[in-house]
Amino acid sequence: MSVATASLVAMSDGGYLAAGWGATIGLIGAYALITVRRGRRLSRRVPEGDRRWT
Amino acid sequence: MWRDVVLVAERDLRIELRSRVATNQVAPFALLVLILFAFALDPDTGVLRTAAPGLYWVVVLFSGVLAVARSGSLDDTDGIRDALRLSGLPPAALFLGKALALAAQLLALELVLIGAVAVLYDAPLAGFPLLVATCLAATVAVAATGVLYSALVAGLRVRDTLLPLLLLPVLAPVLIGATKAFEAAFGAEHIGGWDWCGLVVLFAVVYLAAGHRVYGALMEG
Amino acid sequence: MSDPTGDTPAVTVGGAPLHTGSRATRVLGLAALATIALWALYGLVWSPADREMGDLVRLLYVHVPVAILLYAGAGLTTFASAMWLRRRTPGWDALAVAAAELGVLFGVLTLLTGSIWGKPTWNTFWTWDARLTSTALLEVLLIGYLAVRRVDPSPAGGSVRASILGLLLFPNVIIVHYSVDWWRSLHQPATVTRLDPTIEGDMLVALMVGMLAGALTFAWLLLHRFRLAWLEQQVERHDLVAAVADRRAEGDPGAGTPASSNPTPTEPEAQPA
Amino acid sequence: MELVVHFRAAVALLGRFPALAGIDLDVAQGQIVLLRGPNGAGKTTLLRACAGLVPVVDGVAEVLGADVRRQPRAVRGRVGLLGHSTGLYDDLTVAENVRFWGRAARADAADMAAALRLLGLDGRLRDVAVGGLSAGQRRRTSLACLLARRPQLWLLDEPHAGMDAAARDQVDALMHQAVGQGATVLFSSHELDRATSLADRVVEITGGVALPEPAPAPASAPAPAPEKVVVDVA
Repeated sequence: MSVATASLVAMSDGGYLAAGWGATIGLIGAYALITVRRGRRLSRRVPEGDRRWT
Repeated sequence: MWRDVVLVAERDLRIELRSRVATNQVAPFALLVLILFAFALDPDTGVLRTAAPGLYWVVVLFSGVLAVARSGSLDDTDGIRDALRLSGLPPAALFLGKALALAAQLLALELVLIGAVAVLYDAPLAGFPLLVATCLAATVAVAATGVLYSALVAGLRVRDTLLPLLLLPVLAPVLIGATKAFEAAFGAEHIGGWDWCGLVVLFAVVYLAAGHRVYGALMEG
Repeated sequence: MSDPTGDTPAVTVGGAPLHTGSRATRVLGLAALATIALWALYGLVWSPADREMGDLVRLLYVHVPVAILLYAGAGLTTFASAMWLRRRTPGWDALAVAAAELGVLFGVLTLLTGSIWGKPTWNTFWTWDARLTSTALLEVLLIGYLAVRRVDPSPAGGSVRASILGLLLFPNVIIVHYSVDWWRSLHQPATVTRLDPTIEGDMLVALMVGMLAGALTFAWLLLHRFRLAWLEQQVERHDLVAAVADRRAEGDPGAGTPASSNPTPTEPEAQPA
Repeated sequence: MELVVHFRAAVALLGRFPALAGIDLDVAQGQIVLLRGPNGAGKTTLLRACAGLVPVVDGVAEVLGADVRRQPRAVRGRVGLLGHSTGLYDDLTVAENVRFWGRAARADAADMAAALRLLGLDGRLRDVAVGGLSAGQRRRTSLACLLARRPQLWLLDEPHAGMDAAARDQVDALMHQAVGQGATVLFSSHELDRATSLADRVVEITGGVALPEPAPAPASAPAPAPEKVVVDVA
């Protein structure tokens, strides 16, 4: 990834590229984090038989 | 079936005749917005005249949402919801009847607003067949969509704020189509006005069919 | 909802984990991460700049997959809503809400990347480009759908109201999309730079890898979000069972053992002949 | 003798609250059954569940031979409900309300006129907008709408509430008349003395369940039902 970051800086319009890629990966990451954490919290309230995945 | 449609439409119109919400509240509101547009857009530059078709349909849509909300609120008390479900009225008849009554009110509103736009904005009314056809199609489209979506938010405490949020984006194609058709009718643009009118007709047909089909399930849910 | 002090501190005897992950999501997640790395390398390093758009073409490797996933989310919501209306099983409802939420996420990303691309290209963040405009409307439709779900008082597992709204979602998207397209095409001849440069060679690979990375990420998120919705339904189901027991105990405080099912011997009056 | 209402361990939700928590109830045709219990016991929900208006999520719920749990629409048109909220249009007159609900249910014009007359609504009140009526007069109007439809199962939620003495007697007479024509009546009331003497059977409801009925109930179900019901289902 650092290769990518380095080449971003060198490019024309690097700021736009960084913003676009950064926002996408950042937002998806944040959403994933929130979802997984909500799942962890909620799992404790559900008996095992109702969590059908392993 | 048609007997029930008429029964329902007659009921809604009779209530409107008694309560005069459309005539005493919705129509004055619509006229008010027409005047406010003049404040927002400098009336001396001719912008109002050029933009008249679009402004007209925006006003119809916004005041239409008020009429839709009123139409929905007639049936949105616990007792009446229960009674309607028990009444044995076919849901499709209820949907069509309410849409018919709403369409009649919207049509009257549009007529008043056409006059107002001609006078206030000096809009060059022309191309009457296209004008009338567009009005009819857009009215049916807004009425059908409105009755369907007001049933979707019925019984929710926040229905009054939710209804415009749901309804207006859905009606965007009607706004586009009717505006373009009006521009064509007025001779402002050399574009296929009847094509745009066709789009609105298509929209109306789709929503009439959808409402007809799902209204029953919606009343139960 | 956020309070973890559940009445049943779940017992963990191996088996089911205390989260929404599983072997499937772990494999999927690793694959997604690997593809994302590959995507960044192809998109930002290995592929050449476009002859006309320059390096800005690299934004398209994000924008296009993300936009496709927005439509996928909306389409999946409609499909799941239709299936719920047929089958009335809570799983379809969980799928509908998961897909709609992902649709909103990818919609935001579509709009963001679109306007970031638009700034250097058209020198403005927002332009009344047909796709940008219809995407914005689609986003509002999805937000409206989630807003209704939030205030819907129906018990978990799905409601007619939410499903019909979901059912209408994709048809609305199509109608809005084509009418906006038609609307803009009147004014905007195809000579203006649009979002479709000729893409070939390594650029095509970058886009394809982007699609794959997006699809894998979408699937991973969908699985987790679906399970979260499922957990919410289970919590509510258990709350309901407890509430029924409470309610019965309220009836006869003396012999209020909810487990032993109703011992009320209603008289067998008037047997059918 | 046919069971008009057959509930077994029925659970019904009011929003997300189990207003009925596994109730058992059997009602034979031609009975007048009083539902008695404290406020919030589930009487109203039980009446609405019998009309298929509340989702029954568990157990058995059959009304007039139809499964209201899976097909709540099957009993519509055959049951009549008088609820707390009257289900009338305030801007329409008494006669217009009765006409609308009557015609919606395909009632005869004669039946609608008779209903208005029976409830004393054919005089001055006839053309008064419902919004201007007292609570008791509204309930009489609702009752007239119901009467005009001749339902097979009457579900009356506190039919005596807000009425004067004469109107209460009128309500009682209507119930007897309905049963005489082969219908069945389920009702709740706070006028316990009046209601208990009116009813063939009293069902005690608390916490969303029905308590077992005492065996030596004065007018216990199985025996008197046949002799009471004049089988002239029209």
